[in-house]
Amino acid sequence: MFEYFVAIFLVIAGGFGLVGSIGLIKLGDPMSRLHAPTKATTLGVGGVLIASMLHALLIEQHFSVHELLITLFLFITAPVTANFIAKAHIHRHCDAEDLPDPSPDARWAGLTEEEASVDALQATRPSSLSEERS
Amino acid sequence: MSLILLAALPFLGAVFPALLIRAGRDASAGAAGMVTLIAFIGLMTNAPAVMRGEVVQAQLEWLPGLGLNANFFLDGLGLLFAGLILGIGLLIILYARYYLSREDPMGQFYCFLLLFQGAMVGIVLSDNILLLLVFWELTSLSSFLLIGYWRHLPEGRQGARMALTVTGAGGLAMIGGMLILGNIAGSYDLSVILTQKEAIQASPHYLPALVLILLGAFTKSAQFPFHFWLPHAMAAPTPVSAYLHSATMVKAGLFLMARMWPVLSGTDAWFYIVSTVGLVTMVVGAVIALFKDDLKALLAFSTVSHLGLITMLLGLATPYAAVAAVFHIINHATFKAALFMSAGIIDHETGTRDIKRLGGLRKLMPITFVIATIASLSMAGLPPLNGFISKEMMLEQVAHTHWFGPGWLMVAIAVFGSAFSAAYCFRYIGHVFLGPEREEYPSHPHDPGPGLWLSPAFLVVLVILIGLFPQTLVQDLVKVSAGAVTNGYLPEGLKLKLWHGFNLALLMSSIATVVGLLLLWAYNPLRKGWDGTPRPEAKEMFDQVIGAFTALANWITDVLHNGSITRFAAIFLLFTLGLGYIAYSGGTMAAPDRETLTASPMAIVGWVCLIVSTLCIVAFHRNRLLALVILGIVGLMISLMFNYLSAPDLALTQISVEVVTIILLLLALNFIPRETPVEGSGARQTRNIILAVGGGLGVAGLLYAILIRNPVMESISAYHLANSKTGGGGTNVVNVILVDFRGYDTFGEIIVLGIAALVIFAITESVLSGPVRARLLNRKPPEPVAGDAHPQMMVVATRMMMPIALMVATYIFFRGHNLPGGGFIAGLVAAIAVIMQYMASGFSWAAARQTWPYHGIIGSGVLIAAITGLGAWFNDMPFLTSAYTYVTIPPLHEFELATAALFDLGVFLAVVGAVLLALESLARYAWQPGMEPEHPMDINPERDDAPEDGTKQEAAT
Amino acid sequence: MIELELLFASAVGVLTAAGIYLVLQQRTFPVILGLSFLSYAVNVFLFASGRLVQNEPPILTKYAESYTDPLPQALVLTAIVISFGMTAVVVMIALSAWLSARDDRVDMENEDPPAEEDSDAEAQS
Amino acid sequence: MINHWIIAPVVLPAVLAPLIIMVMRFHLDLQRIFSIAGTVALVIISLVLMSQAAGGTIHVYELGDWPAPFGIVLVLDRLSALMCLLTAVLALVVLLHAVGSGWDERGWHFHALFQFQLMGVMGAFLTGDAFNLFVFFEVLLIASYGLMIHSGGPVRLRAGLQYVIYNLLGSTLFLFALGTLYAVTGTLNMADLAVRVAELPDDQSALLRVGAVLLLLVFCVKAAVLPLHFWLPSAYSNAPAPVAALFAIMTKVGAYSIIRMYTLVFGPDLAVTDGLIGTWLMPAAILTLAVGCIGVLGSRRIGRLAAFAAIGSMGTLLIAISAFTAEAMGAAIYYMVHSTLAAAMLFLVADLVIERRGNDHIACDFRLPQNGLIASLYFTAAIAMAGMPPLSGFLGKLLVLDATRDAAMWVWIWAGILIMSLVMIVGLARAGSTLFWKPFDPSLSAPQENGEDSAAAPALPFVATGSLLAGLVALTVLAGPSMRFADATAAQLFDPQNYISAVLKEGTE
Amino acid sequence: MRLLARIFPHPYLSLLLVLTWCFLQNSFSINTLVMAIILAVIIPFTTARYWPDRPKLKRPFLIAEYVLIVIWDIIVANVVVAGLILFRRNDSLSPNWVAIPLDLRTPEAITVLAGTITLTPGTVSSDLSSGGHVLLVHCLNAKDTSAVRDEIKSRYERRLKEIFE
Amino acid sequence: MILEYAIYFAAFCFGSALLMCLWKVVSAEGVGDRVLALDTMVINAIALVVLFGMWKGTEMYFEAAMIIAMLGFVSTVAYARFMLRGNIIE
Ligand code: NA
Ligand code: NA
Repeated sequence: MFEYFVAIFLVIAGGFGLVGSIGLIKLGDPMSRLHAPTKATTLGVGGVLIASMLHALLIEQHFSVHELLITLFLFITAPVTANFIAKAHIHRHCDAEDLPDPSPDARWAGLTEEEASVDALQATRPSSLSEERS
Repeated sequence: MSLILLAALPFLGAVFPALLIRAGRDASAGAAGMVTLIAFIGLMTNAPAVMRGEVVQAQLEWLPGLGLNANFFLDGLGLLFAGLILGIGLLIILYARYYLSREDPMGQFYCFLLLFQGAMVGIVLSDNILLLLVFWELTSLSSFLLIGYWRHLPEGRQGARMALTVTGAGGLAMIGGMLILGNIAGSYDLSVILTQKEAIQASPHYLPALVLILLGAFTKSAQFPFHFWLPHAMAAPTPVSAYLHSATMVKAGLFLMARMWPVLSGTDAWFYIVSTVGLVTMVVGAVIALFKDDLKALLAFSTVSHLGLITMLLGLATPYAAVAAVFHIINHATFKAALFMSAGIIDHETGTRDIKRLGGLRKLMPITFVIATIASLSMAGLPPLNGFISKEMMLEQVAHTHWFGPGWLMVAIAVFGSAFSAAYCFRYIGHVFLGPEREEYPSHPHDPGPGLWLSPAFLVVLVILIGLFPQTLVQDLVKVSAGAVTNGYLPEGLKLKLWHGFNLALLMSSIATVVGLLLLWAYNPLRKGWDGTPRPEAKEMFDQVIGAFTALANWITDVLHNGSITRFAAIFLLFTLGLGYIAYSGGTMAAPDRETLTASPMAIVGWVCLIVSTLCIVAFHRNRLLALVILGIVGLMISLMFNYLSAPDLALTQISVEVVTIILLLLALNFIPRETPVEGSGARQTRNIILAVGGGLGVAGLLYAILIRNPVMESISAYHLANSKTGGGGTNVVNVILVDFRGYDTFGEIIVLGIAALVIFAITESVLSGPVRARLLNRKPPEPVAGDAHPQMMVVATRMMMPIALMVATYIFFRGHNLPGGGFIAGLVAAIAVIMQYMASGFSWAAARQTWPYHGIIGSGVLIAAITGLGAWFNDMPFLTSAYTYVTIPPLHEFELATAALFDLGVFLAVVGAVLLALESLARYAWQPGMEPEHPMDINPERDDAPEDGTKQEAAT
Repeated sequence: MIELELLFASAVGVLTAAGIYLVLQQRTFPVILGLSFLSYAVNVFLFASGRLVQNEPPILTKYAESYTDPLPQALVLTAIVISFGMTAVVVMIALSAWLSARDDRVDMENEDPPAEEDSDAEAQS
Repeated sequence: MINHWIIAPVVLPAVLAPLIIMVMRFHLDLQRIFSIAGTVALVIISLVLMSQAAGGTIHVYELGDWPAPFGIVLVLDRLSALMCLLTAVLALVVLLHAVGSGWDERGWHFHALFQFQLMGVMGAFLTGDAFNLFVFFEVLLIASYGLMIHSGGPVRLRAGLQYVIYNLLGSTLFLFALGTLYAVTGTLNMADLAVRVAELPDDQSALLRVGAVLLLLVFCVKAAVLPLHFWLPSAYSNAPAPVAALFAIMTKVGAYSIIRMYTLVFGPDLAVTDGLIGTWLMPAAILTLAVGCIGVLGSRRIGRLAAFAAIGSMGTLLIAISAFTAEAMGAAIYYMVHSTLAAAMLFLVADLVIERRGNDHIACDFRLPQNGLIASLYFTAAIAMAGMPPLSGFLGKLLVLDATRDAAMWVWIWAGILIMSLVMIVGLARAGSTLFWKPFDPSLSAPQENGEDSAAAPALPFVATGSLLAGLVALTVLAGPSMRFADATAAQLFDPQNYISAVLKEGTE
Repeated sequence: MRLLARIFPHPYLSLLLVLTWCFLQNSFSINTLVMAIILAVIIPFTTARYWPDRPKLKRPFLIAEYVLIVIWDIIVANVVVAGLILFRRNDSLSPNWVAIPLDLRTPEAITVLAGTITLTPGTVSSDLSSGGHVLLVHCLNAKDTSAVRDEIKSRYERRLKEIFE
Repeated sequence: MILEYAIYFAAFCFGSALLMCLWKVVSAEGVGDRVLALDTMVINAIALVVLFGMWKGTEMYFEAAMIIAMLGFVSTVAYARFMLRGNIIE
């Protein structure tokens, strides 16, 4: 009985993991592909970890919580990773024109001066940015 | 005086002239003279015994294992030569004092001269052929220094090198010969070898030994075709020429032949080789000498000729010839040294040695004229001078010798040579002293002071006296020396005498003299013919040969060591593969006996990932960033593989190391080109692929062969498994091996890490203290740089992740002894936690908040490990002996305390320090002005917006 | 069914081959990649000298009947650490050489160039 | 009471170096004092070890109190004691030169790296464990990387990179070899390896043979045996001179390892590896000699000349080793000591020349200050290196020739040694006469050769070179006793049972 | 109080670390707790310099509600996005950028918002404007960008604003 | 029994996912996509390690999954930072 319970989680997890990677292959543009791994991260691995905890608790009869740590790590780090990859994509492939208007601010932070200069000529730059340009 | 002291005296004495030169030239020369005189007297104290036919001996153990001992003996031959060396040496020292100029470093000269003298004395006194070889080579070396004494003369440098090359080569050949001889005889002691004639001559190695030894003798004694070095050695100061190239060194070859005569002579090989070489040398030397305009060159070739004569006599191998040879050695030494000295006087006083610019000196330099004339006439073989007697004996012997071809052939050649010999002697007198006085000489010729002429005059007196009273003066000496050569066999009723009656020899001698006069009479036409005849110029040939060899050596060296490390590596690989294959194919293997595992689909997926990503890197490696990205996959797969195959510790280590390595590589990639250019020929590519495939197959094959067989013997690790818990106090056997069973390896390993960090730091300092610094400061990024250096999300995430990561590192550290983990992995995780902070807020910002110096962290890590290890000494246990105990402090449960944990702490610190120091170095390369952000993140609306109230101030750093 | 041993050995072979191929390239970067591959290969090789064993990690427990050979694992750990240190050093030397010499080829031109004048030629003049 | 002296040569520098890093890294004078003091202590320790080993007893130190073959042991026998002493003495001399010439202040961490280098070398000589030998090889190598590129510069860095790359390949091969040997025998302890190798069934020799050969190749890289010597000329000639002089011992580490492993474990009588080792090592050694000597003749730079001379001397040494007889091994040990001192001396003299001329081209047109003194030192070093009398090189060469008279290839050996001696003599004489025999030119040289400027120049480098010369003279004069020790050492090596019993405590059970 | 602030520069972090240690040990004992507390003091103390400002949680208890909402949204979004990936042609998707003007000012709060957006499939926080007042979000399939913006602002930002500011 | 099949199924899914990511690594255009693929591979690998532990009924391999989760993040950030800024720890 408990086995079924665990198995369900495993099947769901496997499914979402697989879908994530299918998305990686199938989706057409790089920014869209970036959405795919989030599934593997959240429900995919999350499902496996829950299954593992339940497996320990229900079948091996001992309390196991350290799986939560992996979830914690992934939940903290995955958005950062995605953010960086997105920034890299913007840096390599996008100009200010491709992106929505960042007003009230002058530009999107990740753009280089040249990329941003299209619509930010008159805008004053925040002081914190002036240093790293030198 | 003991022979050992006698042999050592010149060497010990060589120090004095060099030291005393500050006290003046006289003191220096005096010291050299005193040393020589003492040695001479010491020699003479042994003379009576030798003249009685005894052999004086002295032994000193040196290298008995080899059979090389400082054994000396003095017999007649040794006495004769040692007397010549020391006696003439004394005269030369006197002569040189007045010959050398004020600019010449005289202390050095006498020092070298005494070294040479010692070497020569050593040769003639040695009772051990290895010892003889030592002295033999020493004469080559010291003569190298003496010939090159006038360093400003390129001729001197070249002559010295040529002499060293030729005699050195001969000497090395002789080493071979002597070793063979010693091995045949079973001893390197001459006194033993000299009794082994039959054994030696019966040995199949006799001929090679003979040839090699003769090579040594011939080169030293300037025998054809090795004669060419001697004239070039004349670049030396005249005292050197007089000493080395008339009286002593060139006689060393003769001495050696005489010394080995009892065992080596008596065979056809000896006869034909030695006598032929001697005869040819005699003739060739005489002919060339006639046409030389340089006085010293003339004398040099005359020396060659006379050495040939003596060699020929030794080659004839009869007792009578031996006597003639010994006698001529004495005579040649007297007249030739006198002639060299007189040539030196002429050079010294007239400023030239060129015969063409001389002539008519008879009246200007009467003393010199007398000396030179008497010596020349003796050399020409005219009575009543000593040269006449020995030359008669030579001709007498030749007349009774059957050589190649018709019986008269040798006689004819000998007469031919003697005629030329007479001719150049007459030319020396005629063209230098006789004839009309010249209007101008390079300087004003006059007789020198007695300091210069006393020595040759003394020799000339000897020339006359020996000629007149040979029996009284030298007969005993000649007998005892010749007896030593022939092992006691002397011609019956031997008497040295001036007048032999009218015989064939006298006739030949007369013919030679007359022809000699005729040759001089017809000198000008002859000279024209000679100058018109093309001849091989030995010096040029030698230069060409040496030049060719040097060029060849250059070429070989350059071609082999062309600086191409890729080629060196390819050779390394090829050689390894080849030898590995040879080793493998020469052995046998049992049938596979291990039950193999089945690869699960999971393993196959891993395998595919590993192989594909590896191949991708090979294919895409020119895009360097891409290669690094894919390298991450390889590392990940290997880590998974370790996990899959029961090695959790390795999995953890692999993944941590992988991350740090990639970070290092990325940091470095920032400075170098992002692409690898396409270059290299197709052949090169093919070579690389072949080697790669070969290496891959080799390793795969070897590993597969291992994996499908069980170990032949039980591994020592059974002990580790059994004792890990009880002896080491831990259940993670890998960790217990690392910190306990093989803690010493780990100790070395953390030191490697520490050194790596030090090296990285030191090299960074070196580079930054050079011109590179300015370039780095003005460096422009190769690609456009995105904004937002320190993104907010990353900074905030790190604020959580870094403490957690340090927590995890602590956890990994403490569990290591019992479960997968340990100091190394913990160190890496901790370092990565700090790297996370660097990546978030930048190195400068983060490092400004870092208080512990990395050097100190590394140092303390190593020290903690070392001190933990040393702690065992206080228990009287060996280094790194561990201890552990279980402690209970209420209300806590029992926990373990182990020195292994302390050791692991050292590992931890060393790892953290090393990684961070390396990163710091890279960060210093990247540092540019203005790269010190004030804030941890670039964008922070809370900070930058106008504050709504005063509380939201960022805490000061 | 495929033998795990065969898979394993072939993977090590491929790692070695890739390492050799890259080491023989002419720029420092691929050479360093190649050295990394060689150290992967040799570490895995050394690890396998204790033979392949599944799910018997050398952690002593009450339940396990047998363990894999722990010694090669310890050796590999040492080797990994050492090769990490070596990699760090070689990277820094390569980088410093590039910064100093502006040349990232591993091959050097002949360091011993022919002299203009030979000593003997000089002597003859 | 445990004999802790054996671990002292490793622990002393291992503690001193971190102290230098932590406490003295900004105080060069302190570093110098402690580094020299530490090295003097190392000499003393080595002398103690020598006295302990001289009697023929083999001392074993069980690290961590674990019995062999399960833990790591250090083993002190005559050979290891001798090598330690040689290292310590050489190190002291080199250190004096480095301090006197100011090389140590031209970059960071010279003294710390130097001490670590010593630790690595000493550890390699003392260990009785094959894998630990690898670890200490790495210690000494990584320290040598740092020393080699000490003070930087484009050419030196690139040469250093080559040196590192080549040696990393060597280290990789070392692990392959150890993996193979462990896979077959299941042990790492050298004595235990010897026992197990001897017991190995004949029909399972292939893998062991591969392991044995791979291991030999590793040592051949270190010992600069042709064709694995290519790393050496560039590395040695571009290293700072004191470092190059210290590296004279590094090639000997390779030679030592060959001697150790291939007398103890894969001895000449072992059936499994029969015909595998000496058969190709001997011709390779002869070729090494040839390439070294030809390189001396073919070099246009002093540094390279010295490097090739070092290769040549390794050739001679390896000829003696490859004969694998006790007699030849005695000669090899004597020659090894000689060639270490001689090669170091040549490098130090080369440094004296380069320091005064600013470049290392042999053909150069002006006189050096202190020409006479340096010239004498050069010619002395050359005599030693070329194996001319009266110095120990000649004796060593005679010993090698004499000991190889029964070898199968004796004609080749003798011809090689003798002919190549000539080539080296010509090369060294040529270089020396070109370097030092210059026209008198008052503007470029002081009239008194050894006059004022010798007092002004730092004396320590001359002391260093002079000490090496003194060592060579001592080795010559005391050839008899030295050779008795060398023969005793060789005898000990060719009777490995004592070693095995001592390590595995067979006698006590 | 100041002393307490120095010992616990980030009390919530310390709490998190205690939990982390207990999770890591995967078992509970008095030893674990003691060790956890020791480390939870030491580690934040040594790393405090890297987290100079100290955000205050105004209403920490609201975190629970927020977490539950997010988890629910993640599950729903996962299903939705899985549908998009599996059953929709690429060209029928309308990926779009959305600029979300922020009311939040605390970096920690903005980061949590951005993280939430990324964790719920279908949206990825991609960049911040140069002054930190606008968040750039990429949507996998958003015909109506303003709807997305409004939902994010109302569903997540409002709650975070309550928690943090 | 059912549990084992579930594990197999999940492993199959994540294994296939791994291979798909690998395919992306081989075939992608630029570096960015490949970094994404690598990051996804790391996630899948974590799941596989946990599944492996469940399959073998041991917690011995758990830390590997945890460390991979923690460190995979660092390397992905490093790659991305390199693409953005060149210098990853400026
Ligand atoms: Na212990
Ligand atoms: Na050497």
